[in-house]
Amino acid sequence: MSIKAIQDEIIEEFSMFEDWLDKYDYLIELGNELPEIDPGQKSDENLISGCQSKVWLDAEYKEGKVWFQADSDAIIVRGIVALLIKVLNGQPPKEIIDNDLHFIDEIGLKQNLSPTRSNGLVAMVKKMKLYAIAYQAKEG
Amino acid sequence: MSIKAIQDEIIEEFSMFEDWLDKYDYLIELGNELPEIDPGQKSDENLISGCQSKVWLDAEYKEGKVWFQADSDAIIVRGIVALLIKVLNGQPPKEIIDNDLHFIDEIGLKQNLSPTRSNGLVAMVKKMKLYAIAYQAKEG
Amino acid sequence: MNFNIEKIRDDFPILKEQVYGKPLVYLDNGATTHKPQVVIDTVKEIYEKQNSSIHRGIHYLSEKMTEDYEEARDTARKFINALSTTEIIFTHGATSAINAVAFSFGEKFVKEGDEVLISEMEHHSNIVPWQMLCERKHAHLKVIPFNDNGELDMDAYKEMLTGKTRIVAVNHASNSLGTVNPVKEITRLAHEKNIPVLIDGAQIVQHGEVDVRDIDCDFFVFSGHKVFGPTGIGVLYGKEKLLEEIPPYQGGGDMVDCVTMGKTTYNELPFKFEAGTTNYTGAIGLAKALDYVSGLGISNIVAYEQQLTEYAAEKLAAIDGLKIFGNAGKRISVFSFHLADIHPYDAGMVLDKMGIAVRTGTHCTQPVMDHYDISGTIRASMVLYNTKEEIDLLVSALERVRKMFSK
Amino acid sequence: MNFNIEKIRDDFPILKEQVYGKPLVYLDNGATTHKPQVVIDTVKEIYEKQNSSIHRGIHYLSEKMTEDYEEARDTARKFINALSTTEIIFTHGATSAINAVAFSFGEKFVKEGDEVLISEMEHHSNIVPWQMLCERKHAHLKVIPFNDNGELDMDAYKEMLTGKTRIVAVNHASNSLGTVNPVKEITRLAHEKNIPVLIDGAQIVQHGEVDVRDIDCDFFVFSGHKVFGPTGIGVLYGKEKLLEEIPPYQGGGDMVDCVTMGKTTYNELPFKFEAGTTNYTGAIGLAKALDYVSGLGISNIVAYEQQLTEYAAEKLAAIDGLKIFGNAGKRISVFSFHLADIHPYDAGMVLDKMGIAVRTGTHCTQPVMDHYDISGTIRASMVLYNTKEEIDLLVSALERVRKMFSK
Ligand SMILES: Cc1ncc(COP(=O)(O)O)c(C=O)c1O
Ligand SMILES: Cc1ncc(COP(=O)(O)O)c(C=O)c1O
Repeated sequence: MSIKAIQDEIIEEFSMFEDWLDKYDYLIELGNELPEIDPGQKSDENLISGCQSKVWLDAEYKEGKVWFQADSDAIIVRGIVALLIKVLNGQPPKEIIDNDLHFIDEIGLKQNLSPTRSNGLVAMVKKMKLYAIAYQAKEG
Repeated sequence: MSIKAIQDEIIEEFSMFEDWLDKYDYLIELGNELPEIDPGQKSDENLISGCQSKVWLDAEYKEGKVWFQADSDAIIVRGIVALLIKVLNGQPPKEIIDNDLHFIDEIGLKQNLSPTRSNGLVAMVKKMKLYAIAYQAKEG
Repeated sequence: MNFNIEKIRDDFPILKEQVYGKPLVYLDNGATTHKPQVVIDTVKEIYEKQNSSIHRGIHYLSEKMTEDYEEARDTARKFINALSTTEIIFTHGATSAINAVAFSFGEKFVKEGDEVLISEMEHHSNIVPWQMLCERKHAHLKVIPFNDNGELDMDAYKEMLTGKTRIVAVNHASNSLGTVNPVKEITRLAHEKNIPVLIDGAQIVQHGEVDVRDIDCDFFVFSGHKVFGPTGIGVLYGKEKLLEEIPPYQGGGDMVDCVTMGKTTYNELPFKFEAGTTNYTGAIGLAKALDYVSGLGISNIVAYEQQLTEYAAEKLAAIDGLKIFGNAGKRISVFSFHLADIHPYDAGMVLDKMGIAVRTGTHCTQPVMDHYDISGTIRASMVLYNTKEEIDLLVSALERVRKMFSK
Repeated sequence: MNFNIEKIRDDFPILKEQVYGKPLVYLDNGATTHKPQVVIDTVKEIYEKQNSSIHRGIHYLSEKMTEDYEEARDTARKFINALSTTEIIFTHGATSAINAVAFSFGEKFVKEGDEVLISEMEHHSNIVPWQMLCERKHAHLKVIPFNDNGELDMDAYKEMLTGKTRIVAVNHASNSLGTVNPVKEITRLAHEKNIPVLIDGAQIVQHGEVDVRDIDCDFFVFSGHKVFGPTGIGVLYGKEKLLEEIPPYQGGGDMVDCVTMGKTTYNELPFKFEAGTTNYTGAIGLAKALDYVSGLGISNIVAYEQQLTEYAAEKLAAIDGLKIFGNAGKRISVFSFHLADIHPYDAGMVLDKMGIAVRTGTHCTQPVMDHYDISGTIRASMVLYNTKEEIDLLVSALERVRKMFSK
């Protein structure tokens, strides 16, 4: 599925929630379901430190596609991380670079990705794009 | 005449002015009439420097009474200086120390004696009192 | 007790706001407090009717503004019971006041090898300026520890006061632990060794009586916005003798008496420390806020808040899995806690959607977090306009949060 | 020209005030400007509806305030055409911005024997911070002279740029002479020798277009209250590379990333330079003021003020015995003058009682007074809401003053 199609799916999913707490219930569920990453991957190198919460991000490049693994110490952040991975995983670098992640705005999570929130998410999205740029450069 | 009586006289005089400009006309007149002090008395020692205007003050103690001589580079300030001298000149130190100069307030010149005006007048009044205190101390 | 809470809440327009369609329950007063209508109207009226640059102006508006500004200084003086208005300097907040002292006092009195003494429970604003000073002067920063209840270790303190200590800087009340420190005793002990003391009063002025002459501290700072005043204004109190001795902090208009390219002489106190056009609107607004507080009666406020604090302590402690950090004998109405093993950020985000405004994170007191080896807390902080009902709302919201995350 | 002056005056409530029963003629805009209703209402609304401490807050009000604050930063960026919001630091005014640069740049780049270059027509706020720096670092302050018209001596300037010069700091427009300096050329010449340049824009932003990228200056500062904004707020622009290189100025909350007692790491730009709770109300009010100015159209303002300036210059010059100090080819609407041999303070006091607000004295530019060997001037300073009628009122009042003192 294209990045756009996955985003549309998520937006549709979220449109069903009647209230904020239902959304958060769902994000908590997603957060709980997200597989924990290897303790070894929770390295300083992979750490994106925010004042409010921590995020770890690792990436792999296989057969022209990027695969992310990520984690956070806060469940709701994990839930958002899960969504980001769902949208970007298994996509070619070019797609990751070119698409903007409008779903974040549309499902009402924009605040969580504001640069002043300091929860690690903005930096994580930036780093995801950087990985894609690096992999694309490798291809030449 | 007592300090109080002279002040009352000045207050009465000023109550006749219908408007501010008349008051200033009168102050200018007083300023022009005030005898200039000796160039020699315009010493650094006698200088009370304000940012807006300069004031010079000298004092003498004769037969139990204090005599002031003062000057300023601004005419209206000179006018006010003339009033202050009129009130305090030839008075015994104790009188100068004990009386407050309520006439300033009542004739509407309070602003001119605000510490932030920086025209030298507040410092001059303070110095006049200090002279009185010093002379009184000398008497024992 | 003479404390009409309904009427008081009416004085603060923002308390009627809703967030996400729910009534606002504002428990983030440790960060900033709201403004009574009288403060808001004062600021508005200044801009509409008399705005003008103060000092040295000779025209009507400038006179009037200057008078009001200097009167505001006197109001601040009275509020903390300083001796003279020459000891009251308007700054931009507690942070800029502490920076001013760290620089000016440091320039004059701190040399290589000297020591500056702060505590483990300071706000970053009372840590970093001293770190910067110590780095510049090759001096050492020493830290008074606190015990797990959040109380300063006074024995350790006594031992840390040495011949090398140049200044002691501690808060009156901690913004993350709620502890009220024995500032009078702290000052007395330092003075025995002729060491001056700065008290960071950012978290005390909104809660109770402050008497700088009783404390006998050498410097005292607070922020206007935390005591129901406007933003961008604060107060630095300093004993006249010390303020005379130390050099000015910033250079600019109004703080100089006479400037030539060769030599500049500084204006007298307090102007020497007020460089540039000051925030006169802020100062006058702050004075209105202080008048408002005095008008309610400090003892009434203290009594009311004590009830509130006790109620909150009891109710919070009763929540299953809730752990409070900071249980000092004397405290303000500020509570830092964990709820089971829920990440504070998670809890805070959900509370927000329920209309409850708390703060999460380190509260600019990282060393406090390090003490307990935690990354942050949830913090609820109350002032005179908060109610028991709001605490009940917080408690039931926390119960709900706990359930959401235990699934 | 599309400039409805009546409508504009209507936007500024204070202009309807009377003093001593006479309509206010406010010609002290060089000291501070008045605020349009939209700015006043913005400040009021923030306090009534959304006040909350910014950054790191997770609740609704804090989010909203943070967003508005960061948007205000972007408005300021656009107003001076900076590249990025990381280059826009909110300060408390021009003075605090200059002090920040003098300290932080000075700590990093100024050593014993180095030179700092300012001009003879600087405001005390752009003199004293550099004097303090030079004293601390044992560096030398060098001064670019101006000629009797009030124009900088560019030949002297070129010669004063030496291998020892570390920074050049000059104003864009002089607050006492009205001169508009060739800042682009000044910057170009300094850059030829790799010397950074600070431009004090306190007297330019309210009068016309500012483009920091066109000037190519390294630092640019201005005060909010002089450009129709609230008190207690200002802007420091700095090129990102330089801001990254120099240490922070003040320590405190928000400007740090991580604090331990041993080592503190600083937050990224622009937060590194914004210690403590910022004046967010001021910043957002300032953004409204900048929007207001942009809305009128900079070119409209420039055209209108040019007419006003020419009119004032002509009318003032026609007064018997009036001498203007500062007759530069390029000028703003600021006039310093003497009337016969009347002491400026005398004249100012009488003008005040006629309802005319001017400033008298040195205008915080003592070296300018020393240049002409005078102790002060009368200064009338106009902005976009002043009118030819007001200039006529000033002129006839001056005629009257002359008569009063010639008796
Ligand atoms: C104890 C303490 N000190 C200092 C400060 C700094 O105050 P401001 O940010 O208003 O300068 C705060 C505010 O958070 C505080 O709580
Ligand atoms: C040229 C110039 N620079 C700096 C300043 C200082 O501005 P502020 O007092 O707002 O900090 C002024 C204000 O008078 C000025 O005119």
